[in-house]
Amino acid sequence: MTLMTYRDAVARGIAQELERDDSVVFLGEDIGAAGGVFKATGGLLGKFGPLRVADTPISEQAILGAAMGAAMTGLRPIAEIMFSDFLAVCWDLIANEIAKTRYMTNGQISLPLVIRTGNGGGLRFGAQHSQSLENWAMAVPGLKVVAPSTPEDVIGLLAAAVRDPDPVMFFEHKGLYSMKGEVPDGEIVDTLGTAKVRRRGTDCTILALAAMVPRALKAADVLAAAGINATVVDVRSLVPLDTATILDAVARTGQLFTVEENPRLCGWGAEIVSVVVEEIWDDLDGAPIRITTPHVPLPSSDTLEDATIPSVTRIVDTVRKVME
Amino acid sequence: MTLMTYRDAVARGIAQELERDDSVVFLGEDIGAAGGVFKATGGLLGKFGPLRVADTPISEQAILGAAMGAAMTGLRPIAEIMFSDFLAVCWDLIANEIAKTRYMTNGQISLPLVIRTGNGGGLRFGAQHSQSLENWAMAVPGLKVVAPSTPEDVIGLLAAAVRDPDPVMFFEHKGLYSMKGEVPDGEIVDTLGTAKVRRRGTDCTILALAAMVPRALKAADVLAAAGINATVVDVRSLVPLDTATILDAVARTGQLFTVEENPRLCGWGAEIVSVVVEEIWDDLDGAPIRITTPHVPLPSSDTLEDATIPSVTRIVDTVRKVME
Amino acid sequence: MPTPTDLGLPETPAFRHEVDAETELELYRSMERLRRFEKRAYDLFLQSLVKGTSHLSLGQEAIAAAFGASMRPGDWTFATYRGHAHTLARGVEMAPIMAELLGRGTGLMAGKGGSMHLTSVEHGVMGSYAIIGAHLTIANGAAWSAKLRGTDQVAVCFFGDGTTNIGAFHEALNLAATWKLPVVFVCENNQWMEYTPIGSVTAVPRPAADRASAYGLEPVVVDGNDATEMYGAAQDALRHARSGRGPVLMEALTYRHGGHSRADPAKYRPAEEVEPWLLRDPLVTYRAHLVRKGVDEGVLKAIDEEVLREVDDATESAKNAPQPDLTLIERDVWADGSSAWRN
Amino acid sequence: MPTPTDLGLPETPAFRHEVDAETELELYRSMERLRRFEKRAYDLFLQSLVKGTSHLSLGQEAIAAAFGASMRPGDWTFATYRGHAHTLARGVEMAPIMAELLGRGTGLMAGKGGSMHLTSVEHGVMGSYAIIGAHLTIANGAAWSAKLRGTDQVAVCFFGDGTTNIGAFHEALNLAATWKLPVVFVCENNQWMEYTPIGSVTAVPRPAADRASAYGLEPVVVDGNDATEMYGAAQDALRHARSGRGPVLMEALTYRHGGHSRADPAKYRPAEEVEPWLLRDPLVTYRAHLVRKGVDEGVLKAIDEEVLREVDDATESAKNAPQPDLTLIERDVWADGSSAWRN
Ligand SMILES: Cc1ncc(C[n+]2csc(CCOP(=O)(O)OP(=O)(O)O)c2C)c(N)n1
Ligand SMILES: Cc1ncc(C[n+]2csc(CCOP(=O)(O)OP(=O)(O)O)c2C)c(N)n1
Ligand SMILES: [Mg+2]
Ligand SMILES: [Mg+2]
Repeated sequence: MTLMTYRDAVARGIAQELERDDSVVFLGEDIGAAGGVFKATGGLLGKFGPLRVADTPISEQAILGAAMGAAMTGLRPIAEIMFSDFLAVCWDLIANEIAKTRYMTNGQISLPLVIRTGNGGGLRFGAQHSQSLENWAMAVPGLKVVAPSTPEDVIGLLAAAVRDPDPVMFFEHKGLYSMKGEVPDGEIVDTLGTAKVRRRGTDCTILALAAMVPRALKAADVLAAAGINATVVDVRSLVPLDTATILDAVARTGQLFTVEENPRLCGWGAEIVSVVVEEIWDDLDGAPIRITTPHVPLPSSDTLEDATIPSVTRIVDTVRKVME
Repeated sequence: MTLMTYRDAVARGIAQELERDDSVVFLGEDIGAAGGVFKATGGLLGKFGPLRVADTPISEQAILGAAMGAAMTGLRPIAEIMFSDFLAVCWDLIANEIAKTRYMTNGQISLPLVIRTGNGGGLRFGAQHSQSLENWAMAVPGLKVVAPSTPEDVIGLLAAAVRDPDPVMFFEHKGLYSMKGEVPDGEIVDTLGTAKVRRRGTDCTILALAAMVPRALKAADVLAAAGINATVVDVRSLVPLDTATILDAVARTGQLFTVEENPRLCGWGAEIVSVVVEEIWDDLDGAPIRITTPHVPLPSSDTLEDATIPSVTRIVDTVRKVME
Repeated sequence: MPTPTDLGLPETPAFRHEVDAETELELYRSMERLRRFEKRAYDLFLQSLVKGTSHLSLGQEAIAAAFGASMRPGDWTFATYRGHAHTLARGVEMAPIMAELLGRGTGLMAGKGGSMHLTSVEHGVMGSYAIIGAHLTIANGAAWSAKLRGTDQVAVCFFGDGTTNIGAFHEALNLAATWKLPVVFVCENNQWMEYTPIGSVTAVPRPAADRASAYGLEPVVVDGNDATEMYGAAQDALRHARSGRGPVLMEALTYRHGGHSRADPAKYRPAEEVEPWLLRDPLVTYRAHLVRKGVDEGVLKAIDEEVLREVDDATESAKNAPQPDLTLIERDVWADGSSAWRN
Repeated sequence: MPTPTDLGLPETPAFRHEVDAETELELYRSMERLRRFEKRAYDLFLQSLVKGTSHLSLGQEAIAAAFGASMRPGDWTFATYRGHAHTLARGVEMAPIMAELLGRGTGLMAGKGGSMHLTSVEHGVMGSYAIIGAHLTIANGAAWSAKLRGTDQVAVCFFGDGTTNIGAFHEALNLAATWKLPVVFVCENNQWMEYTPIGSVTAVPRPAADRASAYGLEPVVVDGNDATEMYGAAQDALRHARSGRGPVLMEALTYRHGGHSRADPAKYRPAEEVEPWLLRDPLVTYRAHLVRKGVDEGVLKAIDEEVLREVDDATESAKNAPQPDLTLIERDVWADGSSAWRN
């Protein structure tokens, strides 16, 4: 076991895969010589050289096009889009090309590639550098979507993503980069499409993703002190969605809360609520409740931002109000 | 009253606004001399001249940037993005710039502009020219989102959109362009943020949008013959969402169905289901059920496409199975 | 017959390589295949047998044929929605293409892609892309992979004049030049972006060639209606890219005989513009050229007949082909063959 | 002192207009304001009072100052995340800018935008944009509106060398040139795209000027560290755009004194590169120039002191300003002041 940051886990995860498989390559802006704007890719250029760790111009479409063309001709690229907000400048490549090509070609073309990106708020970067955009990807058929909440999951899910034969959108949370966690030594490989129950409780189930997971866990501790015992599920993977684990957890407690960093409309929580009510209506004790960022762009000031994204207090208060 | 196509209603709606207000301008690819690829903008160039009806290069980012910059300096642009699928190439302008600028500038900048686009499937155009992408827009705070289902609504909602002080995404359905309907003479101005009850029934409520509205209405006729009386609500506006009309309709019947042309995950139906269960849980007789395109890109062959998008038969069968 | 200069073509041919007799006939056959296939596709569109849409390369055949005849088996083609020609020119059979246009189960992609997305990985046709610009960046990726894997494969990417004005064009060219990728960008300047003359929306007269210097590249302008010239240009470009000297940006001047897509009669184009170009029909002029050079007309006729038979057979087989199996709808989103988004 | 040629600057100054004494002092004061303000902002960042991020123009001040002194009240500025300088140079007071950096309620946007989105419509600062490329297209829109409304306003759009490689750059330049829009595109070539030298990711040596011909424009290269030269260039460019002759694409060569953002020490840049540029500090050299021309040092000192007082006052006022009201969170998504997505 080693204690390491989420940030260092990214570099270790990428290194693990570059080491293992010669066909893995890594490209993006400032990722090589500079070690990445979040310092999450340091040392890789030195170790693997400029052919396999390639600094690019500010050309997000060209980056993803390069990844896609390489993936269909024998490589397994990992592309970095620095901030997830910039997915918007290359969304055509993602939503129209990468996601649809296997289907449109009746399976002739495989695209084993990973798009890593820094997602989420909390760093006072303002509305254009703080969005939680995993739902954009979830809404597009043909993309797998992952968002790890711990350093160990970063490595394991990244390895799974690189080894997966399909395109995977890998949302790293910027607010978690400096978070530390214990990580087993040696190779780590996890499984896509699996949620994790982080805490078991009998009274209600809280679903959370990425930076909302530690908040949900803290909230659960507070709630426990107030006599409310919550199950907390780390959703981890939006596509494929581990409905088995989710439905089981919700059915056991009868009450569902989602904690979503995204602005409300069309968040992953909405989708899960619609699945839950369709499939386990009779197991529900009451209406599923969503805790989300209000449907606004994110303000930049620290005071405002903290009051916008779901906080431990907001989670606790919402759950108590419903459960009591 | 005049019987006119949805296609002709577009041209009439744009002409009505260009005529009324000198600050309204219209730009896009092939919209002028050619009258638009869908022949929905014929005659406008001749009537209003090349300064107010501007043909552009294939530069969707430049088109929307021009619209945005013009909107903040005194004009009221209508921009056409030919197929909604191409929103992906200019998504940054929409999601990051147009949607967020008023908020980020604390209200200093207003963006009265409309982005019209041809949306939806059924024309055998394949996965890159057939998507129903209204949910992409719905998920972004700062965008109003409209999708008319009749020629009269095209004119009225387009007028409302042009006169609105905020950015409006206007989704025209390609499959409806040749559909005819009665349209009142003279100026038509509708209200954004309003749904319309197209049919009243007592047994269940079907929510539908754009091309799914006529299908839902046909399904309701079939269901009526089988003794199931459905209310059909034409959602029309996703943002603002007319929750008053929707919740009222669902509460009266106790059973909700959504008919969504989009692939399943994170569709507008999911959002509405989550609102409905949160707010009128006790009025529900059973789980809300979503009828959507499966979560796949659209195939191009007629046989395949017809079996992918929700059909009258699929709506009827689903409703009957639940209601009987 | 209009002179090249009348049409704004380069004054002196720059790519007159010797073409051997066998290749000449191959070029002729290829153009004939493209022409006959697409004329049939147009008829079938008018009969509502071809569904959706279709974009023909009638008049532009010399470009696809020249590259088809010049590329090696491992090389990659990246085409657009106007991709029948480029797909056929790499040797893909007509029957599965025709079946795809008709949306049948025997189609090249079993009816899942349609006319705008023809793909045959087996033949190096790595897809036809229907959203302007993206595939230039994707072609780069294949070229990058060739470079990293140390093969001498070349990616050839076809696109139109209108495409030079979209952002992805710029990003792709800059990256290709900076990374010295083995990719050939072929701009088929047919003078029109759908229904709008390219000159009215472009800041320079030569939409591709006048941008070459922005990427440190040489401008290359070719008479795209002259198969001999195009063949020479294709040879040179492929050699350049294959030898590690980086990308080529070629502008081939040509003209669409018909409309942009579907049944578009292209009435918006002035007759004075259309007629001289029709006179420089690449197939007619190449045939005349071969005859002038002494090729037996009987040989050419035999080719014509073979091609016609191929088109007829493809038509028959497509018409009689079954509709695609409905289970295909939920197949092949993922590499495991499924479309499951949940467990 | 390195010569211009040492730094790759144009050999002969091309924009040496006569600058009157008043303007000289205005330019000096403006540069001094930019410099002192940003040095303070940096200190406050290190003290964690400035939150989030901040991108300084230290070393690049002559460019913003020259345009600030040359633009008319109705003209529009479009800036980037590196936009403190351009906002100040249009005459916006320091206090609300500083308060915005500190996230306070008295901030220029009440804390809702932050350092990267400074906007003061009142002063013609139509926004600072933090995603590379977009604002070039938006500046076009303002220029288009001036043209349609028949005013003689000009839009000036600032951006960096790295920005020339993104698609939106290309689309914006082509449209501006085709439509002959009154817009001035100012590329501040500070040699670095964040942490990557621009030359390593760009196909041409001059990322902007070497692309001008791709849009039928004249290449314009300016010594961006020479305020006199920059002022002349700004005058010429604005005159050109205002007179209906279409856009200008200007490349101003300069250098970032500090890191890309936040506390970046910019250790990745070789000392041989940094040092000569530091010697050509635009503020220091301009001061020396004025003194050489006979301007009384006392006058300059008085300006320095006034500016320092302005910075101190702004700092105090920002530090003492209240946090923004939490009700702002759900305000002003819409023009009616609300954020309601439902009734
Ligand atoms: C991003 C995008 N914008 C617009 C279109 C619609 N469209 C399809 S073809 C075309 C014209 C393309 O012109 P050109 O590049 O010259 O190619 P040609 O069709 O002449 O071969 C347009 C505008 C598209 N497919 N993608
Ligand atoms: C689309 C996009 N990609 C990447 C970034 C991250 N980013 C911010 S500044 C920057 C470098 C910009 O370089 P340049 O244009 O030279 O401007 P400078 O910062 O040097 O002023 C990058 C890559 C971004 N903001 N937007
Ligand atoms: Mg063309
Ligand atoms: Mg720079």
